Parts: sequence; structure tokens; C-alpha cells
Amino acid sequence: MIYQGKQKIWADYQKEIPDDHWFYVRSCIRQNFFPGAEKMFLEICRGLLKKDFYETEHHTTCGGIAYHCDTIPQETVMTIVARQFALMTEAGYENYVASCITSFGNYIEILETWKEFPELEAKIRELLWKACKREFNKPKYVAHASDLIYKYRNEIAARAKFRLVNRHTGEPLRAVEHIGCHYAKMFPSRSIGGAEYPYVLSGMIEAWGGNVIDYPERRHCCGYGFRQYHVKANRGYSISNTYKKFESMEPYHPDFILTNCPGCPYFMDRWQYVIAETEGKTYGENGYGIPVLTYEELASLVLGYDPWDIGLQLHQVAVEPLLDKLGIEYDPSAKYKGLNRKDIMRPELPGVLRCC
Amino acid sequence: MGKLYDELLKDYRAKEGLKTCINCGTCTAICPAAEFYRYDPRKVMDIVQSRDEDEIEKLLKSDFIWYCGECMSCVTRCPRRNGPGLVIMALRNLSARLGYFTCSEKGRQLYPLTRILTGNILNYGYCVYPDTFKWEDHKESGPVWKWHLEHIEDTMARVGANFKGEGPGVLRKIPRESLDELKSIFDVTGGTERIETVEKFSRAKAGEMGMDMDDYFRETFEHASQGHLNSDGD
Amino acid sequence: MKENIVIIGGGIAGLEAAGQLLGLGYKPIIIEKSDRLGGHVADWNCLFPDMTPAKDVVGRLIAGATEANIFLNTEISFVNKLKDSYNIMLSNGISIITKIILVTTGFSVFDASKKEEYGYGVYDQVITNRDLEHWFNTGNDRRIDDCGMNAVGFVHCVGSRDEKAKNPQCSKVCCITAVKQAIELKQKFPETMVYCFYMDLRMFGKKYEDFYIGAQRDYGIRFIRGRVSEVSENIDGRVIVKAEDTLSGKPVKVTLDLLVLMAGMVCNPDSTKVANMISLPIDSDGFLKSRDNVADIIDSPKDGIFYAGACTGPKTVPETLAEARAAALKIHLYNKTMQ
Amino acid sequence: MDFGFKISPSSAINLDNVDTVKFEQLHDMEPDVYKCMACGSCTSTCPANRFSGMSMRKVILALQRGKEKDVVSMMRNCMLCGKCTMVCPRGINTRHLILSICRIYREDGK
Repeated sequence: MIYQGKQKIWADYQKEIPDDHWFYVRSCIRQNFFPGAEKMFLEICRGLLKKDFYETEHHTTCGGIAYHCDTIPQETVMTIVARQFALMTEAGYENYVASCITSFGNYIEILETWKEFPELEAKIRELLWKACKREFNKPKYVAHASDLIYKYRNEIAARAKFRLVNRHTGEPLRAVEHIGCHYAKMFPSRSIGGAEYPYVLSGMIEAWGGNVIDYPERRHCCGYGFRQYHVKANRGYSISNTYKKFESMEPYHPDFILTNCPGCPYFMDRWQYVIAETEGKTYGENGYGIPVLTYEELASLVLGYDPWDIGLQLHQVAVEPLLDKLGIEYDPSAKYKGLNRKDIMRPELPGVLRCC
Repeated sequence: MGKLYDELLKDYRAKEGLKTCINCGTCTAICPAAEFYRYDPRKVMDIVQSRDEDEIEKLLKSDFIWYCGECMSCVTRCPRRNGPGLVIMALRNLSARLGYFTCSEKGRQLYPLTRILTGNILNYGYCVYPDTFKWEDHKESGPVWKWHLEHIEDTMARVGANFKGEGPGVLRKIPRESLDELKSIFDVTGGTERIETVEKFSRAKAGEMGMDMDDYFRETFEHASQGHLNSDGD
Repeated sequence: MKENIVIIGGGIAGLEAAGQLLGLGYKPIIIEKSDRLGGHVADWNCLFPDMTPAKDVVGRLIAGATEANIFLNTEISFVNKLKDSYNIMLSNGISIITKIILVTTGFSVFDASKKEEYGYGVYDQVITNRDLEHWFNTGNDRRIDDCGMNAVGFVHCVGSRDEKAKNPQCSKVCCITAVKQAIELKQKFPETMVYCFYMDLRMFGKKYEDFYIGAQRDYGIRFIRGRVSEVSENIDGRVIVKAEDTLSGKPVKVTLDLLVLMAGMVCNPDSTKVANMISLPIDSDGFLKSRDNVADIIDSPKDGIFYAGACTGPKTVPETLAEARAAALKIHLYNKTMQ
Repeated sequence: MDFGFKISPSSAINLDNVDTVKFEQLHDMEPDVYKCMACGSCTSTCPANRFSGMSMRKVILALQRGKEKDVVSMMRNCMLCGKCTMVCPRGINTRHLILSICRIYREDGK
């Protein structure tokens, strides 16, 4: 591997990201499975870095999952998106940031399609007016939330309480980065680093002291496949693709996996559990899995937030082996407690996958 | 209705996605669906560009077009700037409109998908929502999700979510007037019509198969016949 | 005193034309940017279809052109159009007034690192056709294991027939070059499995098909019809190649010790520079535009300016030499009509 | 625990794992087998192709990919009429090749 070769490519895909004043829209999947991640995004950007991120309760799903499950026509998804843009316009913002990769891909695809077919944009403006009596300006800038954490990575590093270094060995932690397919595969020029060697997550890992692993199936989809997961009969597709990735990364012994897509961390986390229970195979050390984190979760850990405040108890794969390597102290007895240490029981332990 | 090919080309995704295919196979080489299903996106492109009406009709009625996972990895690689994934979306859209989707097992899955996803959007404003993401249908979500659902008020509160609450925040309640706007968007853009079309053809198919709609839902949601996966029957 | 004739580019086209013009009694001037003559061919080892050593060909051409005025390490700074001639200012301070210019600026090899998914410049074991020729010449490349290799692959059409690489054209010579290099590699390492990944095999030239049959029958080189989609590196540094085996309709993958990218021909930026200086048009394929692509390929649309070789599109060595000869004759006739 | 679905093996042909011993054996007997360029002349002229899917082109490809089972099942439909030999532009004696394939790949009595 020639690191300079990648740097050369990265230099071709650097986008100018506005520093401040963002209209923030959430992700359907992440709010369910990683509710702490989005909370921490705003906490870090607003609370810590004092940036302006505006959110309105009136924004909704972008419809991306329904669209990619082929259940709604293109005009419908475009008009839902147009409504989101209208909310942004009404709030007086021009920079639009999406928490979800499917959404991000959806927004970019729609804007590009409108550019190519202006008559379609005109039609959607009419439909939106008809449906909601709203008008919109197109955003000046559309970013994915990981672009912003990437942008702020050095500021985060400057405030970091922990570095991505194994405290027992002093070696940098080995990280696998997994980029959501719709981040760069359709429009490489709208990403950081391009489609082949995306830098958005690698840049964070490097800035915070870790080493990035490049393994053969790095670019392969996590296996979500929309309808291939949402319909139970198709889930063999989903797990088979994830399995392929894990088999490929196994020889590199990654300490953790970092993701920027809503689906990927869920699938890479949960399919490890299913692989363990059905095949008896685990990929971490001592029967554990490989912890899978979102970029906000990793940023929060580095910044010293409590692992249970940021929601790591909602992962199926135990994160404790990673916390131990990082030297982060945590209270095992608090992991599954509610507010004010309210007792709400705890999840059952799986049969094979070792959990805490 | 005009020819199927012409209908297909009215779809912007087909316009974007289908230029000229040279059958080089870069799409199939990295396609997650081709990796496990008996599926070859290159052949889809070749059939469509052949403009052979019979073959296109067969395609629209087949399982073949429903194997794609819409990851769009093919779009990155095509040397002719095609988007096989986009063409698949256009084919699926046409298959749904014409009711051809009920002719294949994977196509019939459009019924549960439509019910789940458009239901979530119109009822809650989310594509995925805890109230409808049952552990029983998603055992792979693990004991942690089961626990999370059982104590969702507490687990959500613990991580600072605004579950079903007023105002902004994680999993907040989407205000009624916003849900109403979504509904009227569905009404004016063909979303509602699409739901009705899928419902109508699925009902007819369920009748043909001698099932009520609940059984039909379960059947299409859960059942996978042999022969889809490459490994089947080997 | 005969007319000045300026030849821009000291590759094989420029050398051959100069040799012919000398034979016709002219004293042509060759302007060469680099410090040596022979262009790309001088970097090559053997030439298809008879495995003629490239240095013999280049050596003969240079020997035939020694009487010409040759400026090495020299570029054109600017050109002024005079009434019926051109004033060419060279980077060495010399200026030449001429009525006749022969453009033989040739081609550039496509920068294979632009096909990011193939990993040239990122993965150690990915090299180009040019790198391999260099190794044939010098035996010096740390990426090639002299003790032999398990498996080697060739990727056809790298940066050719590729709209994303902004070059939809076929580069013409890469198919036969891949077959030639595969055979040469197999001669050195008979135990190595060699794969060629192709879309079409364009074996148009004299004895090319024989070459292809030989590669199959005598060397057991495996041809896989499928464009390579992705290359990655495994933990021991070898590369994994993914394509579709389109003849069986299934994805195919293979682990290789070495992957050779057949980088194609693209228009030399120096051609474009020269074209801008003397207002020559560029054709839709990015190469210089001839007066007519069938009957007048060596004529530019401007009187007194001629082309030879790959500045107007990908060409083989014999085609280039034939054009150079034709251009010399054309210049001779043109000069006669001027007088 | 049964989740209702399982991991499926990849359909990709992995050339690293293809066993070519028998194919090399065949090549020793029939050096011309290497010369096939997959033009499909044999298939288009094959009377068995219409009803059985027999394709000499595919047989040769399947041999190289180590898919012996496919070969054996296709070969059952060959009637040894020899039309493919007449049309092969590379002059491969496909009829002879077929007999050799049968000898090598059916030795196990199938």
C-alpha cells in the first residue's frame, strides 16, 4: 500500500464546507437504533464548538427508504424533499446537513436530476405548492453530518481526552472504516476523498490517533439492500454480504469499525450477533464481536463523554473491550439503567456472542 | 399505453441510467446481488436496450428485477456512464404501475413493503419507527432491541431523546399538520395512487392464491422459495 | 537554398519524415522537447508482430536523420504568423522562419492512476504496460519477483473506451500489446498463470490474430471477457481483481502477484499547445483534426502544416512510419507548388 | 437459534480455487482446446442446443472454470453429429474433443 498515492487522490476530492449556520435534518433509522448519536452530534456542534445548527420539529423523513424500496414514485420523494427545502428556506438557512446517508444521496441525486431536467424541478415546485402552499430555494450547500465532524476533526482532537491508542501496548488502534454506499458511489465529486478511497472517516481516525485498515472488501455494501432487509424472506442477501465483509477484514484484527451511514452500523452490529448464533463464529477477541461505532459516538468517546450517556448500551456487540483499550473508565453496573439509575432490567445474554 | 420501452424511457431514472451498454460486466463484477442471487445486472441492461417488447415484458413480470439492493455501486464503475441501478428503479416503477409485480414472488413483496413503509411515513412521519419494528419480525435485532422496545420510554429518556415529545429532538412526535402535509403530497404526486394500485393488484393476486390479505402479507413477507439464490439446488 | 522545414517532435514519426526529407534534398529541423530522440518507442523493448527490438528500429531511424538540424531539450516558446510563413521562437533563443511545419508530437500515455479503482500508485503490485516494458529492458523493478509468480493479470482498455476517464476512444494498440507482453512474461515465467481481462480483442493488424492464437495455444494464456471493475490489496500485498466472466454471466475474482494495466493513448498536451499557437482545430476525440479523416489524414486544415503519427489518433509503429513517409512526399510536392 | 434465513455462499467464480488438473489432462490430449475464442459458432449450429441448452462454447468455458457438473450434464445431450467441428473457425476438432472430455470427465462412471 502506498499511502502517498491515496493522498494524491484525496487532494482531488476536497470540498469547501461552510463552517457554520446549518439546517439539520435527522435520520429515520438512526433515531431508532442509535438515538444517542444524533443527540451527541448537536451536543458537540452546538454545545462544544458553539456552532449554529437549527432543527425544526416540522421536518419529516425524506422518504428515501420508501423510495429505494420502490414503494413511492419519484415525484413523491422529490416533493417531500422539496418540502424540507421549504422549511430550510423559511427558517432563513442556506446550508443543509443530513444525518442520514440515504437522505444525503437522495438530496444530491434530486438536485442533480433537477439540474439535468429543469422541467422536472418546475413540476415539483408546482406539486409542492398544490400540496402544502410552500415555496423553496435550493440549498447553497448540502453536506452529510460526517462531513462536518470531519471538518471539525482537528478541533475535536485538540479537546480530546483520549486518543485512539491501545493503552496496554501503546500502539495505534486498528480501525476499519465503512462508508455508506450513497455517500460517494453516485456522485464521487460531492464527497470527501472520492468513491474509491473516501477520506471522510479515515481523516477522523487519523486525526484522533488511530490507524486505518484497508482490506479487500472495504468498498462492498454492508448488505442493507433496502427491500433485501425490510422483507424477512430476503434477509439472506443482507447477512451474506455482511458476512463476506467480516471474513475479509478478519485477518487484520480490527479493534473497531467506524461508519457514517444509518444502516451500516446496525447491520454490521446485528449481523455479527446472528453469525455468532448461527455459525458459532465471532470476530473480536475472546468471543466478543468487533465494536461498531458511528462517527458521533467515536467523537464523543474521544472527547470523554460517558459511554452510557451516548447510548452505547443499545449496541448488541459489547463496546467494553474497546473502552478498555482506550483506557476509558465506565461503570458496568450503570450500563442498562434508566434515568437516575432507574432499574429497567437488562437484555438477555446471547447464546454465543459474548456480551457484557 | 404505448410500448413498454417508451413507457420506461419516460422515467427520468431510465433517461439518466440507460445510455448505451457495451456488456463489459463492470456492474455485475461488484454487484452485491449478483454475488448471491442468480442475477446479472448487465443482462438487465442488455434486455432493455434491445427494445424487445416481449423480453421487457418478461423482465417486468420476473423476479429478476427485484434482486437489486439499490446500493448503486454499479453507477461508480460503468465506463459508459450508465446506471443499472437507476434502470432497475424505473423497471420496478413500471412493474408496480402495471401490476406486473404480482407475477413474481419477489415482486409480490411490494405489498408488505408498501404497507410497512408508506404506513410509517403517513402515520408517524418516519420510514422506520419503533412501534412497527417488532422484535418478532426482526429477531436479528437481538435481545438488546427487545429490551430497548420493552423499556423504550426509559431507554430513550436515558440517552436524551425526545421520544413522542413536542418540539424538536430524537424521535419527536411529528406535528399533525406536518403529517397532513405529507398526506397531501402523497395525494398530488401519485403516492396515494401508487399505494392503491399495489393494494388492488395484490388483492386480486391474493384471491387467486386463495388467501386473505393477512395471510398474503405473511406469505409475501416471510416465504422464500428455492431457486433465487445461486446456492439453491446445487 | 531550399525552404526551412520544421518538424515538431523527435519521435519515430519525426525521425522517419526527417530521413525521407533528407533523401529528397532538404535540410529539416527537428525540435525535440526531451534530451533524446525516439519518443515512446525508445522506451519499448520489442515490437509486435515479429518481436523486433525497438532499439534497432529507433537506432536506424536516428541514423537516417543525423544530417538534420536537431534541437534537443528545446520547446517552442511562441509562434508568430507572418504573411505567408511562421516565425517560430524556440526556448533556446533561436527563431526560425518557415512556411512548412510538420507536427509529429505523438501521444501521451493515459495516467493510469486516474482509474482510481485499479489502484495504480496505491497498491504496490499494480503496474502499467510501460513499467513492464521498462522491466523487459532493464530487468529492474522491485515489484516483479524474478523467482517467478503464481499469477499475473493484464487489464485491457485502461483509460480507453471509457467515458468516465474522458476518453471514449479505442487506443488500438493495447490489445495486441497485452498479448505480446503476456507472451513475453510467460516466456520468462512458464509456470505463471496469465490472465487477460478484455472487452473485445481487436486483432486488426498483420499477424495479430496469429499472435492471439499463439498466446492461447502455445502459452495457455487465459482470456476472460469482462472489464475489471475493482482491484484491492490483500493482507500479504497481493492484489485481488474482480470482473464479470461475461461469457458465463457470473462475477469472477482472482488473486494476483502482479497486475499490468494497459494504459491507452491520449492526446499529448504538447500537441494541444502547438495547436493553440498556430490555431489548429482539435477533433472530437481530443486529437488534432485533419483536413479529412479518410483522404487527407496527414493534412491539417491550414496550408503548409502537416501531421504524421499519433498526434491525430492512436497508431501502430508501421502506420506512423507510413504516414511520416507520406508526409515527407506531400511536403516535397507542396514545396514545388510554392515555387 | 433460527432467524428464518441464512448465509448463502458467493456465486462468484474464484479462480484461485479452480482445480485445473483434469483440464490440463485434457489439454495434453487435445492441445487445441486452448484455442477456443468463444465465438459461439458451435452453439448456433448445434441441433441439441435448441432443446437442451447444450453448448460447446459453454462446455469449454465451464471446464476452465472447474464446473465439471455443468459439463457432464450438458454433454449428455450431445449426439456427436459433428456439425460443430465443421463450423469452428479455429479448426478445433470438437467432435474428437467431446470424446476426450467424456473419457476424462466420465471416468468415474457417471
